[in-house]
Amino acid sequence: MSVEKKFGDYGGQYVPEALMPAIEELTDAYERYVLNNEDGFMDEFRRRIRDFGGRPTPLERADQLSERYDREVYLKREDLLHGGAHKLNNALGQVLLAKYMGKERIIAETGAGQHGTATAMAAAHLDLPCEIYMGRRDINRQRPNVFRMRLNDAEVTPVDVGRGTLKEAISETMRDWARTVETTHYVIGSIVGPAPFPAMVRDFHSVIGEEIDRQFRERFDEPPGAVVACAGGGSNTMGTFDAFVDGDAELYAVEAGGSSLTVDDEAGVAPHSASLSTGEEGVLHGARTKLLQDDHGQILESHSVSSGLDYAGVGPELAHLVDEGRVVPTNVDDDAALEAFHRLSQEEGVIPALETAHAFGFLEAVAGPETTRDRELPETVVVNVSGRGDKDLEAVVEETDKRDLENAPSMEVFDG
Amino acid sequence: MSVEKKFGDYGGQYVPEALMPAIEELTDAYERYVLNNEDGFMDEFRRRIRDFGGRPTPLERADQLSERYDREVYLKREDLLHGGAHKLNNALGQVLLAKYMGKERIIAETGAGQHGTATAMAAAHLDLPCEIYMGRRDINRQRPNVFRMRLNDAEVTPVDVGRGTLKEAISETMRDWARTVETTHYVIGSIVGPAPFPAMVRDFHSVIGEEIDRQFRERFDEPPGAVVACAGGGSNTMGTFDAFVDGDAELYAVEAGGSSLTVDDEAGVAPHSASLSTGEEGVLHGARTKLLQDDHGQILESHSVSSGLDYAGVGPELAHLVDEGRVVPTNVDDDAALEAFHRLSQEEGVIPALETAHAFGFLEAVAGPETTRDRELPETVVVNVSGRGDKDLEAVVEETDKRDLENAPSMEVFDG
Amino acid sequence: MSDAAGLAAAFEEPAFVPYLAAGDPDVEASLEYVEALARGGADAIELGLPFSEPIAEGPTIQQAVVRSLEGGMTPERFFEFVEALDVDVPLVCMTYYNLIYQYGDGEPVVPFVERAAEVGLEGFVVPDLPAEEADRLRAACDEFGLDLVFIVAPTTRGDRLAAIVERVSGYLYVQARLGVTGARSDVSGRTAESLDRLAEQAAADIPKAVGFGISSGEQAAEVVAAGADGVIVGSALVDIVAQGHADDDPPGVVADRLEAKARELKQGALAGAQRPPRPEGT
Amino acid sequence: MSDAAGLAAAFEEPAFVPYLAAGDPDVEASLEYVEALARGGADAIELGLPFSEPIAEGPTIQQAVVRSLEGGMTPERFFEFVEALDVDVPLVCMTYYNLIYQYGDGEPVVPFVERAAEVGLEGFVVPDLPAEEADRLRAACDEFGLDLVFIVAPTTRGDRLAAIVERVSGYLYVQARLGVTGARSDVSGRTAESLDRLAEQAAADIPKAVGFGISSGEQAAEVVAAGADGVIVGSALVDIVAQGHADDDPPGVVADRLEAKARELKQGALAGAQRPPRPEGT
Ligand SMILES: Cc1ncc(COP(=O)(O)O)c(C=O)c1O
Ligand SMILES: Cc1ncc(COP(=O)(O)O)c(C=O)c1O
Repeated sequence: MSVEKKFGDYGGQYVPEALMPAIEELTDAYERYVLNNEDGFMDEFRRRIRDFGGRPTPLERADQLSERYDREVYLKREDLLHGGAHKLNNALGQVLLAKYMGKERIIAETGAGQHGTATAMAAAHLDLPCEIYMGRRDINRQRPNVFRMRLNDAEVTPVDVGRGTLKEAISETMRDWARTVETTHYVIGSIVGPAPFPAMVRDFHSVIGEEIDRQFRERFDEPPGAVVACAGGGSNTMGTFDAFVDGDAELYAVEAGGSSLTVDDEAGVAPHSASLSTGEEGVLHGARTKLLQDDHGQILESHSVSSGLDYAGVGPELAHLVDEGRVVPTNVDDDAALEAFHRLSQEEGVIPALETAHAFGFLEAVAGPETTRDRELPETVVVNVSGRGDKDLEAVVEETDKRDLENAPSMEVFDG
Repeated sequence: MSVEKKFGDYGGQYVPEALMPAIEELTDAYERYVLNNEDGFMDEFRRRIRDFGGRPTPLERADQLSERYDREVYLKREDLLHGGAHKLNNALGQVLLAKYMGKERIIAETGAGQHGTATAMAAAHLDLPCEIYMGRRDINRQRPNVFRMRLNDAEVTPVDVGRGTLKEAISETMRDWARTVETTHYVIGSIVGPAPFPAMVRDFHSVIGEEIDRQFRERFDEPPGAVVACAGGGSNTMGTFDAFVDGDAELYAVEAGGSSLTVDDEAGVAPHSASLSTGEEGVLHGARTKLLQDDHGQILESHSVSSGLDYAGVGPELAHLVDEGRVVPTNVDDDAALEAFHRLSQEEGVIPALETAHAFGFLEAVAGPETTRDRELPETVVVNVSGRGDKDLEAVVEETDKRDLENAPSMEVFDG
Repeated sequence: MSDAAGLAAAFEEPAFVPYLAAGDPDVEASLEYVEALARGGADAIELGLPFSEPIAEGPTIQQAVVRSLEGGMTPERFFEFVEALDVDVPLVCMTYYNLIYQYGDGEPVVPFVERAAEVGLEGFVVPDLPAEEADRLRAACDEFGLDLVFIVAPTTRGDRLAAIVERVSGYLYVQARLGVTGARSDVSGRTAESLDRLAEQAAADIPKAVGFGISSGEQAAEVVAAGADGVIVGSALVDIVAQGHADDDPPGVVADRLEAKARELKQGALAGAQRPPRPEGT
Repeated sequence: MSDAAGLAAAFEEPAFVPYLAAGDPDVEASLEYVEALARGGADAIELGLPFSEPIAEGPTIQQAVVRSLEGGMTPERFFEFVEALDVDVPLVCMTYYNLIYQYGDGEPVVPFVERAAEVGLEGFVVPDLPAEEADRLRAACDEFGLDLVFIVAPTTRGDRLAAIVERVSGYLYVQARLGVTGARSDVSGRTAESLDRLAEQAAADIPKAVGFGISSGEQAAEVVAAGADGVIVGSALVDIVAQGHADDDPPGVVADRLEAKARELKQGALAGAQRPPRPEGT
């Protein structure tokens, strides 16, 4: 196997020259260890993601949803992975790779803290020092995740520039890397960034789809009709889709439709994060991909009720697969995502991450009792439950409170 | 197999007469469905605890701890079970049993909220209405768990009597049950209460030890030398031990030593929860067992930094096994538990529940660099990681702040 | 069924059996209250020895238990309380099994029963002690000539009922409804059902006192008309104590209210006996 | 290596190449500041066209970018800014690839280069465009006669260096240290190392300007003495703009400070050329 640097015209390596040697070194390590299992790297990775991470995760029939949507709905339970999201697949893979490469230090950016906590856990597990960059604003919004990173002995470095969110944290991490590339590995948190990150991150996550394929065939003797995953950067998405790209399953990538799809060009603000469905080609954070940008090419501020989807770019491979017509991009707005969050929690006893809830919002939109779309979904559908919702409880309660949702539980119990 | 109602002199059914018919009905159902797999009950339970719960959970070698303690230390990762603790094994088993029994409603008590959230998840999953009793004080201390129960569509009913904690919630749930036994099943949260609960709850959890036995033998071709678990009521404890009781492995039950083992008889307060190591025989919540009580037989208020261990009683089977010399009771104080919490988080990348941390505190005490005990632990040790620490983050930060612990990370990052 | 006859004698006419937690809200007032009930016509009195985990009680009695414990009540003080009482009706100790079990040294249970006999108690009700676990206590009661009352629930049938009937003495405490103690304004249809069921059992010749939720003379009358040999009233009386305590009323005033309430209930019980018997099977 | 000669001409004597973000903190002041640098002795000027994600910049220039964007800077206004400037040294546009790529209609990249040529810019530095991705921009630059400057990092070696040298024109931007832009008080030992390495390559005959962290005349002198053909200074100048903005100083005063600083740096560069060459291999 050789390293994929581009996906059609997307991808590439648009980074400062100072990073290029590190990226070449990484490309080489990726090829040797990941693609060719040199020194048994992949064996060790598979062992650790099993014993430390908890793989395989189950494929569960969703009884109530199957009834509601009158088709077989299955849940891929990545929410049960250690740390509570698919993120660990990649974080553990990259930290282990850094160790094989002889790196002495790990850095990563984080927005909501999911990738940061996964990286901190992996670094603690593999005994490497770790520093996580996180916007000041995010730090104050995501206390529990900051606690978790600190408890795993990771430094958490506040980023005070700009709005103090993910975009700034990514830029700051790249700056650290530009300074320290020789001893440090930068663990990127999705299938974004310069090659070889998009392909490598996908490869660490592709175990998701491989398991689905095996688990589904054990029951049905054929692959699922449709596979659905939410998409921010797109790592859970490609991890879920990869095993099916060469087959016939319909692949749906569900983005955050936010509060509206209408961009405020003047303010530089997109009230959504649907770069795959509405964005245009451009270059961001090291790769050519689909972006939310204004007419001049400045990156728009994206928005979503779910911070893990709140990103103006998307993985170049997904952009390519959308152009090819292989992946169907779609999106679900904040309200529908919250309703889907409550539905899954109440009907299946699985409290999903808000990111994940978008995937279920799509199901409701195309197959629910009040569907407005005339897409006919196949008889069997697998939805990736990319993470659990524990991190989102306060946000969900707050956002639910602001709205008049059909199925919101009251939180009156606290009033006494 | 027949139903175990007593364990030596312990156990029995000390409950109001109004509950006895329900308890007899339950005993019958336990025997038919659980012990004799009638209607394929156990097959369905095993399938659901696999697909919904995420079994089997891994048995992981703890690399850094193995080095620190100079022996093979393995972690049984119950923290990866859906909901974040072993609790679901029992909650799912009992809710499913209630369904087989034709019950229409589920009730349960909860202290810290772990059993309540597990029960709420299971009830949502199996589509049964559910009401959870919880002390007012606990409700206000455990917001996230209350959110989770409400999100799973469980009613959460505040208990305002007394101190508003677990003890009062148990009594209140028994009162509800006394009123509604005909249609309602009471899901007790540990191996306590009247027969058949202690045996039945153990049976639902015994999959923990069965998996350990199989997983350990796959590596070593023999059973572990010692098995360690924390003990509150003792459900994770007996779930872990059950497969080993008839063998030679040393079995250590680690209780909460709290701030001191000295009881304040005047105030009716035990500053610990070590009923197995220090309690005396008596009758509480339906069973004869070891208790924390004053000279008159009044139950003491127990204390522990970990709310899940904070209970004045303990499972009758454990009391019996301790009297028989088969299980070694021991305890670890709040400080040592907190230090163990930080150690596991930092060295293994696993943030344990505070309850679980006690089990690791024992390891440090008997095998750590500054061990003060002269017990010689066997060469191979399995510790049950009964739950994850996400629920404890705020408490740990607060309790750590009050103390001068050796290995506490600073939380300064918030100060900016 | 034991042959101890002490308590059964209280049921010669339709009986009124009140309950109060001993020492609620303090020992002195509580003595006065119990004596007021006797004056009001009680045929026997159930005295609660408070346990820290009263799982069979509703909120009213729970709070009484808390007040009494906070006032320093202990088993020994309870016995002294009984000794200090100036009443001439039989007294029953209502408590939970752990207190009986832990009392004194030597063979468990026996010291408690011995001391109870010494202070003149006539029997026990132990809500968390099912018949199956009661042999030790039954034996001690026999040894010291005390009665052991059991509660029969609306759901108690067949073998269970037989086990109870076999061990009971004094009277059967017939629980009027499912649930826990607490005053309610209606009397459950299940009472009649239970009494019918009991009538069919060997239990025919032991007095049956109905309790749980009775709070008025009218209810007492209904219950007796339905075939009960007496009524047990707890929460409705404890409510009076609680209210007086909350309002800081002088104990004498509260005692008068209790006496008046006792009179109403006793009259109700007597009046019930005059009503036509229920038609079969309702 | 392209044969466009425009920028290379600026390095006839040890050159001083300042950087400012165009439009920082507003267009009018910024015009004045750039002209002040020219007066102070700049041999060429790098003008930043701000991009919203300046991943190669340190905090100083990041903040400048934010100020300029908040002032409404756009690519078109940037070109107008260049047209409005009254300076006679060559101007280089420093920006990120996405802005070049998105500009105008039709074949990407070409419209931007064409317009740049039209307003008189002499070349580009694009920090996120590695040589491997640069062919399209290189071709457009050739078409319109502009230079394309590449950055060489301390870590750039072998094939990568060859790929850069093959495509560069104007000058090589030699990055003095790892990391991002920002003024520092020492000059890295790596500068000398890099210059040696470059000297060994085919890069011998293209001017080498050293940047990243230079903030004083003395540093400029050291760098030139170490073999550089010029110095690039950004953050130290942007600091002056930022300070003036924060203190609300009149633009004229700030412009004077910039001119003075420029003079110091230019003098340093010239002085460096007088120093004895470094001993081999240090
Ligand atoms: C649970 C969960 N799902 C999805 C995402 C989105 O990331 P990606 O699109 O890379 O899977 C995140 C990011 O934080 C996440 O936490
Ligand atoms: C994680 C965890 N471990 C242990 C316990 C103690 O319960 P048990 O002793 O029944 O296992 C609890 C109770 O809440 C718990 O949440």
